[in-house]
Amino acid sequence: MMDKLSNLPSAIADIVRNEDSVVLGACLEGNIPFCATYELIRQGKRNLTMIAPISDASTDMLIGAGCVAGLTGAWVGNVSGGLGHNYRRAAEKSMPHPIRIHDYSNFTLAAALMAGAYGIPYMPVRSILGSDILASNPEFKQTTNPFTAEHEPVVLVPPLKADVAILPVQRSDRAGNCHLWGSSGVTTEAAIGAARIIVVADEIVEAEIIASDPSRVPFPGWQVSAVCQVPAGCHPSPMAGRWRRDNAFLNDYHLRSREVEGFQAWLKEWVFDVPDHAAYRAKLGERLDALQIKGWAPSAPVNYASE
Amino acid sequence: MMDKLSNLPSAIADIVRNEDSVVLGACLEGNIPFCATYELIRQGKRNLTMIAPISDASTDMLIGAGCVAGLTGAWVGNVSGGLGHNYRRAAEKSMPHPIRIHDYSNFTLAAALMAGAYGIPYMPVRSILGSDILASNPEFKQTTNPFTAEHEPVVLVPPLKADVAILPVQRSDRAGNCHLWGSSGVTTEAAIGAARIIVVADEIVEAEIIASDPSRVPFPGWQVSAVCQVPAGCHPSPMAGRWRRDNAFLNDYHLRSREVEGFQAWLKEWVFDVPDHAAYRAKLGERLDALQIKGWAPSAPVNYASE
Amino acid sequence: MSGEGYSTQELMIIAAAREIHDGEVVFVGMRLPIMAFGVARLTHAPNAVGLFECGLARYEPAADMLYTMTDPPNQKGAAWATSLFQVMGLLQGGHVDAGFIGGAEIDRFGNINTSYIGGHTRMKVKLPGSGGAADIAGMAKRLLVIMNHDPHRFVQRVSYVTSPGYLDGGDSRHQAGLDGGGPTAVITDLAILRPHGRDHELHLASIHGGHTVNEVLARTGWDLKIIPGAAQTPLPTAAELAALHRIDRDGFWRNKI
Amino acid sequence: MSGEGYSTQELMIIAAAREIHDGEVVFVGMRLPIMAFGVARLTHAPNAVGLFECGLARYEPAADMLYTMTDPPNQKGAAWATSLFQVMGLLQGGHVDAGFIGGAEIDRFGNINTSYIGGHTRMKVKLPGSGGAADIAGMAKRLLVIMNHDPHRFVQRVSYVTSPGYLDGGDSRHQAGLDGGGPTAVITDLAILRPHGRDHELHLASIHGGHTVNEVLARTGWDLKIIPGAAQTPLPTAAELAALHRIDRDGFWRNKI
Repeated sequence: MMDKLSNLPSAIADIVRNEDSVVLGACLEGNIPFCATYELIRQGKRNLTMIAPISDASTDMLIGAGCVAGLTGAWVGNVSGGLGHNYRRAAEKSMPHPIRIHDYSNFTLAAALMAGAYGIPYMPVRSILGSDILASNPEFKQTTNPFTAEHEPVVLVPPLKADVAILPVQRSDRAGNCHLWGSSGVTTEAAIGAARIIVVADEIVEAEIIASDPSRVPFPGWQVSAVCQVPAGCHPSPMAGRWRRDNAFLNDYHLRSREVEGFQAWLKEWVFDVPDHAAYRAKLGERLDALQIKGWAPSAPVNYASE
Repeated sequence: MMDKLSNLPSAIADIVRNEDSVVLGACLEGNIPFCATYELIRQGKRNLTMIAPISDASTDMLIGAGCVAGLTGAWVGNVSGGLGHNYRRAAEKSMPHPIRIHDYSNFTLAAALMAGAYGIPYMPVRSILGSDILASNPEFKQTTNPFTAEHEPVVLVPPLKADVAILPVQRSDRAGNCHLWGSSGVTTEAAIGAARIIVVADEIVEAEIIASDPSRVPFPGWQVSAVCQVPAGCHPSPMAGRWRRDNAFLNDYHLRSREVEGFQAWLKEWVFDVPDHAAYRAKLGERLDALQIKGWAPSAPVNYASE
Repeated sequence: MSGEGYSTQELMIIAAAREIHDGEVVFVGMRLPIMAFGVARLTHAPNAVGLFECGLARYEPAADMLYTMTDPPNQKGAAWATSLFQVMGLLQGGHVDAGFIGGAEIDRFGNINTSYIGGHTRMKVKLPGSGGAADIAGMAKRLLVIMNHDPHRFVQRVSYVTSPGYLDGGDSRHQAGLDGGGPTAVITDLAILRPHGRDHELHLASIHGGHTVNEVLARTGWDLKIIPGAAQTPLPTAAELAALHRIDRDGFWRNKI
Repeated sequence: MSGEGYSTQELMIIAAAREIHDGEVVFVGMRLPIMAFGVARLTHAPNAVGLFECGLARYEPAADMLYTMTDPPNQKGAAWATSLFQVMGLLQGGHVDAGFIGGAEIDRFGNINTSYIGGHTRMKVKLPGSGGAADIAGMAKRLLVIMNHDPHRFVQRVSYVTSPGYLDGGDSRHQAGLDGGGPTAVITDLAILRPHGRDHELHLASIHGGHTVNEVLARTGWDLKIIPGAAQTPLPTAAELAALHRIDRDGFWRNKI
């Protein structure tokens, strides 16, 4: 199998282009590759469209840093603090520049990604009937169910495919075959529909480990473009069995990003003055160590023997 | 949690009613609960509609035994032998009585079950465009994609929900929380959409075993009606990590079911003269022992610790 | 503190817990509802199931404090860890009895805005958006709302309907294609409101101890009517308080909304 | 045996293997195609991926003999074990390069019947049905067909199109909404047929050693035309035969179709 191991700066440089649509984290509040958020900012990527149901403060950071032209999502803010200050400034005052907002709910975004992944021409749903999401996002169409005699409104969700999906997993082999456990959000749909996938692995393991449990694989490894090993690449978001959430870090970001100046100072301290993720981890120091899960609560094994 | 442990004859008697639509096995050629096939025949269930993409000779047996009035599926035959003789007799000569055939392809059946499970009003697909399945099954509707300027035909698949899904798994707790590994076919969609679920577990385990790995759970345990422990309940079909396929058994069935008399003799030998599955296993004897997987190829463990 | 041995937050959580019936499947989300789920499980609803839109279902509440639904203690020992589509699909499939949401603005028909103050064409404040709230409001068989009773939040008509309540009242929710559902309780720091009458307008159903009808009316932005027989919200029982203290040992969630 | 050190079955498997290009994602199904996939992986296509509609993907072919795609050796060491919807969804999503199917009847435009001999309104024989064949024929970028060359199976027009080929020829497949795809090779025990010209009618492309054009024409139910330059099907190489013998040690699949 192809060796796709890369380092994160190279993978971001080679695989993410200005104007791309990018899924950066697909598990809602957890498994968000903040390491890639920081690297996109460092490399000065521009005019990205961020796709995510919820990616906590990551999206707010990218907006404030001027990387984002469009938002396709259900929620942008700071899960610890509530509102996203950079999101507000961009939406309300076009600071640092205007952004196009494509409103979705969580379920309709998942449905759109599913349609994109599996070539479904569009996905009929009912869950946002009556919502003004239908007014603010004209990409949805409303129709009636042709299978029912009674008038039954239906919303049609068009397919959505990202140019790049950057997806954290607990472990991957060098070819992009990986294991993800715990809740997976929209990971599978986002990956399969994406033109290019960057796997951000907390750990690189031998191919035999992944092959020992094919039911744990979240998406086809052969579709992966690059694999980057970044321990704690999700910090400050949590990862099942690996890292707890750094709530204080996100609260601090929330407070400091309230004003542009504070956000810029935060950005300098945690992104621009930190050359790479190893330096970021070193800067976190004992704080990161305290977030690392040291316990061991193993899954009961299953047998794949064939004779 | 509720204790739902039952024995198979009671569960079939209480939960499956004449006229019901039944998913009996959802993993195609594997994990088919033949133990339930035999029990449905013994109990003389009538006018069932069988739903399955492919359930190997199980469906053919039920048709020959006179249990089936309708077929909603993609393939009925004998995977080892090819044609299903009872299916042919029923379709071609209304023997033992006529059956209604609702033609699907594998993907459209999965799409229909997915729509049924998740309240999707209908599922647009493209995969059977041009096929006469659209002619022989008028339940599909053809339309055009309202999102494309060009004329783009789309097939709309209506939702499908079973009255009962009988689903084998490798292990379950007494409340219906279970683990399934290997390919899962349409198990999840069939289960979630079904009004009642019977889990046929190769092994009953402590709740802690299942809870140790929630990512291995194929469908919500709280939706399960009954759990039956039936070791080798899938015989002669295979089950990952547990049982190999008894190809000779299915070949023998194929040869003997060629004529009605031969089928009746087969049915007497393997169903009516065998009071229950324990007796069936005893009758198989060493043959079953030879099919049991004795090797151990464990999945690499994963960690769910939270601190 | 209300001076009665429990805080307002605690009363709200316990009132929310009482809205969960035994054996029900409930979208609990984060903050107060997850506490309410825990109290319900430990008291009158031992067979309730909690759902989380990230792709989790739980029988037992998580053993440790959660900041978010994806936190490791919520993953450990879950009843089901799967995708967002499957868990929210249960909702659209009619398998979910109730769901909790909060909001920045609510109106007399229980419509909720968490997207745009001022509406999307004349936005004054950009709020985070729906998340799963629109889906939960549309598809749960009952919607339970928890909000602080600020006058500028309880308005005649929300400027943007993120999460539909009864829309324009009457059968307008049904007309929009939403069969059933809609808010059945709005639990605030002052009172509980419930829809009443054919119009489904939110009425005052009970007042928490220490507050008055006039106070509630003054802090509601529409002409709030009172359900006949409205009384005081029943006090938390010792068992309910004990359950709550067992779940939120450090008081983290009881002290914020 | 053809008398050349290889059997007809072996030649068919090897000819099928040559239709798989390196790095491709291929629906291989059972019987001969799974052998072909194994030969391709071991010879010219080490990065091909095999898909199975039960919900499996594999890099390496299974280590032991398979009767069905769900057999334990196919599960062990798979690249992905998932649901039918996800694997067949890859197909509809445009992620699958080629797919193999067989059939009971095929016509000059490569349409295949595995459902009703005589058509569904005047059924003579009920065949098992589509399985995943209709989906594969509709959605794979290339369709590869393996069938025995019986005259009553190679017909002018199938009585029921389970799996669409080029339908009525010309642009009728495109008109039906199928962009691209369609059969590119029909591998029989006598020859290989391929579509040729704007009509996409199946033509004779190569003949297996030991057989004649007249024999092929006699066993084809339509007026089979010959592609200019049609020659003998290249003989299996020693490497191809060695790969095949490594995969099908017992000759189980080589001895049946």
